[in-house]
Amino acid sequence: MPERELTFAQAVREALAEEMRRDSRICILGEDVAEAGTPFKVLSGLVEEFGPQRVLDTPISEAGFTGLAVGAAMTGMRPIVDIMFGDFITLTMDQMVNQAAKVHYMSGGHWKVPMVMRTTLGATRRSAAQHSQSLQAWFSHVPGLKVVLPSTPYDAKGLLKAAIRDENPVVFFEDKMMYKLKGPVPDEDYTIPLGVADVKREGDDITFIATSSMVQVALGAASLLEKEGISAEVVDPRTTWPLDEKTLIDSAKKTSRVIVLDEGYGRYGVTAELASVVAEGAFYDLDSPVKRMGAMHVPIPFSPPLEDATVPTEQSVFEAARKMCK
Amino acid sequence: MPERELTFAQAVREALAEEMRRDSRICILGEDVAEAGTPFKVLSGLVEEFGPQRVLDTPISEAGFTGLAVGAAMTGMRPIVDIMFGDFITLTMDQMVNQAAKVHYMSGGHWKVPMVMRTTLGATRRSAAQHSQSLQAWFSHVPGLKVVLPSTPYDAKGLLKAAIRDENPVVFFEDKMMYKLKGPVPDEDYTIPLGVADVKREGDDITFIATSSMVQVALGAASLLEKEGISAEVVDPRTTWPLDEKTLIDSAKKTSRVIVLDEGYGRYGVTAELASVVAEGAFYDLDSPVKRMGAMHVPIPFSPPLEDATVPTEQSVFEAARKMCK
Amino acid sequence: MTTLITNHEAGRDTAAEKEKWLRVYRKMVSIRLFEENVNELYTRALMPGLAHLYSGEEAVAVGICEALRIDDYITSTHRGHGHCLAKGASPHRMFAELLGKEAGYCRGKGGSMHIADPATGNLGANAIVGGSVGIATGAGFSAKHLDTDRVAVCFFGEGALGQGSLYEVMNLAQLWKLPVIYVCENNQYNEYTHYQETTAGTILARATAFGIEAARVDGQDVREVHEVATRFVKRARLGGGPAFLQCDTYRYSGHHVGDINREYYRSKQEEQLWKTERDPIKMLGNWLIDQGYADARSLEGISEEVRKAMEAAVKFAVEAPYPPVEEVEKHVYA
Amino acid sequence: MTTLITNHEAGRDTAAEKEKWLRVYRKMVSIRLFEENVNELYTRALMPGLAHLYSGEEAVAVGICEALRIDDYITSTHRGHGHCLAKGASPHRMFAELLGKEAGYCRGKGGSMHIADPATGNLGANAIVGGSVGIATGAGFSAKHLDTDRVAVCFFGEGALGQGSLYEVMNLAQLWKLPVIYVCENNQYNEYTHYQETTAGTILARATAFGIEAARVDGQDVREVHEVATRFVKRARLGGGPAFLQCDTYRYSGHHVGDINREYYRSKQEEQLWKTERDPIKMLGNWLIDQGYADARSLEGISEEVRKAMEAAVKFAVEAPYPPVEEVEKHVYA
Ligand SMILES: Cc1ncc(C[n+]2csc(CCOP(=O)(O)OP(=O)(O)O)c2C)c(N)n1
Ligand SMILES: Cc1ncc(C[n+]2csc(CCOP(=O)(O)OP(=O)(O)O)c2C)c(N)n1
Ligand SMILES: [Mg+2]
Ligand SMILES: [Mg+2]
Repeated sequence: MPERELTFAQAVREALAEEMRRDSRICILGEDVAEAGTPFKVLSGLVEEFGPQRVLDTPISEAGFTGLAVGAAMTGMRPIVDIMFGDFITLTMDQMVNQAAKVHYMSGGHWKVPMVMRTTLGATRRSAAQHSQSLQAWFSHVPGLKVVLPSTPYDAKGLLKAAIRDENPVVFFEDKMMYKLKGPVPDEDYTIPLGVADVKREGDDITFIATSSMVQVALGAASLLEKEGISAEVVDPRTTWPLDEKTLIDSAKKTSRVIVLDEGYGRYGVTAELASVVAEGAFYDLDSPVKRMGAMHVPIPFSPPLEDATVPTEQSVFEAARKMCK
Repeated sequence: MPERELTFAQAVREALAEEMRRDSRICILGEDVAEAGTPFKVLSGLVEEFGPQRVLDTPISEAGFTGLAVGAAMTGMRPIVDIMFGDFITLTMDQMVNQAAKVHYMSGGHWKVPMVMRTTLGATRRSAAQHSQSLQAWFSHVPGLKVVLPSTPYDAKGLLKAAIRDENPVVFFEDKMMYKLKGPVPDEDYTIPLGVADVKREGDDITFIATSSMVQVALGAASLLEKEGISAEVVDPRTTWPLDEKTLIDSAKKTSRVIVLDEGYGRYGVTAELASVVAEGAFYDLDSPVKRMGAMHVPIPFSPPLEDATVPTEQSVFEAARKMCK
Repeated sequence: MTTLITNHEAGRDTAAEKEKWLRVYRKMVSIRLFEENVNELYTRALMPGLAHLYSGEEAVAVGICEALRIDDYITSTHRGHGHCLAKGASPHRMFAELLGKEAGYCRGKGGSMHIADPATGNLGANAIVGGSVGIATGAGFSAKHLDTDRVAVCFFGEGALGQGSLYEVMNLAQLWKLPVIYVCENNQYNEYTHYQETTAGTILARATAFGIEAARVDGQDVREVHEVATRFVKRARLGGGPAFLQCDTYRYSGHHVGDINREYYRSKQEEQLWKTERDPIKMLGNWLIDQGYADARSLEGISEEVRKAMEAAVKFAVEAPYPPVEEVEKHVYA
Repeated sequence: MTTLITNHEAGRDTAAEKEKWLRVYRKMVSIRLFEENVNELYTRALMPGLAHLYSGEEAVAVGICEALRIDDYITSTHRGHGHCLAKGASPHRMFAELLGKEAGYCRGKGGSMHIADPATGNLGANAIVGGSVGIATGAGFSAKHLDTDRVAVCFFGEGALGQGSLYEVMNLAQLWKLPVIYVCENNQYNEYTHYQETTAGTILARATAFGIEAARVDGQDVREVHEVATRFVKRARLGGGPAFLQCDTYRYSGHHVGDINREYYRSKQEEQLWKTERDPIKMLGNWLIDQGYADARSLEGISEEVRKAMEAAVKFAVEAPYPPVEEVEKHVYA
């Protein structure tokens, strides 16, 4: 039997549906999540199966319903909040960072906040500066939160299930451009533990450490490099926290050259952390400085030729890698 | 004549008063900024001089008055907002990041947002997890914002004046524990350009790159090292953005050993960026991996012995440096 | 003495009145035809991304902006074309912006959701729901502190009633008596959800709770919108403080140009009813004819002129060049 | 038929009534004396950091918590000792928390502003003004969805009216008919600023705007607070939805223990007036005496007992050990 393929969006939906069947305490809160199934149609069909008591359309109150979810999680529910665009997490920072992330610690371990925030990242949809950001670095900075960045349909399903079963607040970033990406996804129940990196492609000459959308870009660049006789390894941390430092460092030691890729801004961003971890951990094995690639340091512009210049592409990664391997 | 000394708080106040005398468009907005002069008394006397039309007590509406300041800045005022504790910037992220930081770019350069947000950072005041954070990494991550981290009364005055005169939104973080620190501050008008690091102490064996509160800690550690015959250089970037990469890298090349210090969390934080910049820029000159020191990755606990363990101290930095120089 | 108006004076008033409402009519038609062209550009795959059409809501933007001076401020929303045009923006530069061209209002960097224009006091459309309530309030703050007697109008959809910052700034505006008019365009839907599912209590009470003067008008009747707006603007200009205006209206199209199948959240009948019974352009047109200010032909003439102007504007925009790629790093900092 | 109460029944009611109000009295005294000890600990430099005293506001916490079951939820504020005690917390573990000791409610990790106690439904004090409005509303959400008939009470100062998230969650609570009681403790000041300088309109209208049932009571009169709270709690428990209760009250001390010189923001006379004329403990004491439920001596006896209990609790806390330093990395993740 050929492997079953699902899109990334379908994989997310299947994870949600399976978990909601398993555990009646799980509910979904967000704007237009019910009949509309979100603007990306990721949740289509869920309200029909689980009813409007478990898939709740909210007012446009990101702070309010995120805060509500924190309290609901503390008192026996397992809420999942849907923040339509990752750009809107700005409105939820207090509830996520000052409340959700700290409740367990501040209460001396007495209260827990088992909730998931699902949101999006990624540019090149011609959506301009307020609908194109990849702000995962902020949450990754905060003790008490876990941050997941799936890069394939398979990972999306397994990681989302793990996130839902986790006893902590977990933020799950989905790349909008990946929703239609297809890949094999087993029918059965499986989880992928948070904090375990995945080597998406083995190679010897250079390591790409890439997150989310950039994993596909790195894989594309690796194919281009192969034609030039350069063997690239692609490592996907899958979660920025907990971070599987060892797998990253081991790969760096093996290839001795590293490019770190994340679609967020590099400055004070995800690539800064990953590069630091590698530069420290593989210090004596690196042939050249770790290179960081991410969004250009500008608010994402609307104009297509400008926007396209802001994000690393297969071609630009390929060229950077080739130069490094010379 | 002996040099005049002011406390850090006095230096901030003097900068504000001088600028407000110079430019009537400057006003201060915040909670208890007028008669109370803030809980830290940093603004004492300003409402008496400039009146309640320019020093405005606000409701406890951080998002609201920050947003108001963005609009005021666009239309001819030069507002300064006071966010009492840096922990409360969570509430202002949308206005600062989706609005203030992007208005100039999104409007194709037509509108400007010349505003300053003054806020605080730092732990060890027994204020627990929601009043002790150092969240400068978040704003440093965002194109369109500038971020200032003064470490001495002298710098505080000169940098604050530069921030106020800047045409962009600038966030100015003041270490609460430093308000009473004294140092020489000239009577006259001077500014310190944003983006120029300062070598606070010269040395040959190791470089401390330290921000804000950690500059004083680094200087203390340097004194301890001196007694052991180790000569430490202390470099203060003064602004995390713009970042004076060259001065940092030059020092690293000179000493070949670097410890980066910032009171925020290291993970995906300021030290990650600074360490990456140095590891890349001084790659061929470093003797050992760049070491990062910052707040322990925990919500800041209340209990004194626990809280004291969360922040780098002169002693812990001294020991780390000594080990590195062996 | 009010009855002793000479014929001469009455004649002058009538002429001014006629001119004014014909101008208003033309503006509403401009918005409608602008939006038709936007949809066309989308359908022909000439426009990058999406856009949120204002068709059906024209009376709100025009009725209010007609009560403003050019140096008064507005802030707008993701559904902002109508506000921009009503405040005086040029369709040429707007279309250019929608296509990401250098000749656009934001040099192509903003797109449909971020059109801004200092020349007409337009502080910018905003893609964050409720994102500009602070900005508008700040513009009112400046007007008061710089003593310019300007007024700021904050347009937002009823969906923005869900954003807490609206209440924060209304409180500030009322405490400080800022010249800000909060205009709630209640087009019944937050995206794909009816506002009654998201809005407890009443809309007006959300403002009166802060002591803010508030009124509710038929947002399809431009003369009613304009009358109340004029009163509120005058009051604000004289230092009377903020006001809140609820305009009940309807968007004819989808939430955005790609929202084609809408029957799961609203019926075709409902849409049809608004279009046939409550169309703001038809309503004003009928009144103009009743008053003897126009006839069907002269109104058709206006539409024809506007249509041509829009075609020219579209042509300009389609042919205009993109900004050079180096532009991408410009304007991050001032 | 209401007049036909037998002596026996009346006697029983009276006994229960007497017991209840004496318990209430004791609780209020406990809070007062707890706070006196906190101030003492601060003055003697035994307490790390600061604390915000509740003295003067006792009738609010006690009047409301007396209307709750132990498994009902509360969320509290930076001025939270009164709420915790009223909900049933032990002074021993509270003092221990205030001193950062391992025996404290949060193992010393929370301190004064973060006391939380699952055993009494206390979801935690909160040092972010308005920070717990979402949490309380979420607890109401759980109660409804898990069908537990619990009620959640959200305590906050009138300063939290400045936080937009309050309006966001009140809207949610009303839309979804959640069993949440929003209790606004209007002690007149946001730190050092009188609330009238920060609060436009009226407080009650901020809730009624959302269709939420609201009432204003004398927050110094524990019986009045309790009566309305009982009604609201019962209604919420039966599915009637949220309610809002404004309690006018006063804090006797500074904003925090270090706020000694207060005359720049409020007069000594004002403070004195509240203390002599409107003290909630005196008011209830007088009523108890009037009813014949107590006399001056028996009330003094209660105070004496409480005083001793508090001394023992302080002693326990002072002698208790700090958590081991390894604790610092525990409980970041569950
Ligand atoms: C803070 C925020 N949340 C969600 C969105 C996504 N979104 C865009 S428009 C919209 C609905 C807005 O409804 P309304 O305010 O009534 O305006 P309308 O579209 O009806 O004109 C939503 C939810 C957003 N842009 N910003
Ligand atoms: C979001 C936020 N802003 C500011 C503060 C600082 N702060 C602590 S208490 C307080 C005043 C609170 O007043 P109120 O809500 O009336 O409570 P009260 O102290 O009077 O009990 C302020 C401004 C804070 N803790 N959180
Ligand atoms: Mg709407
Ligand atoms: Mg108060």
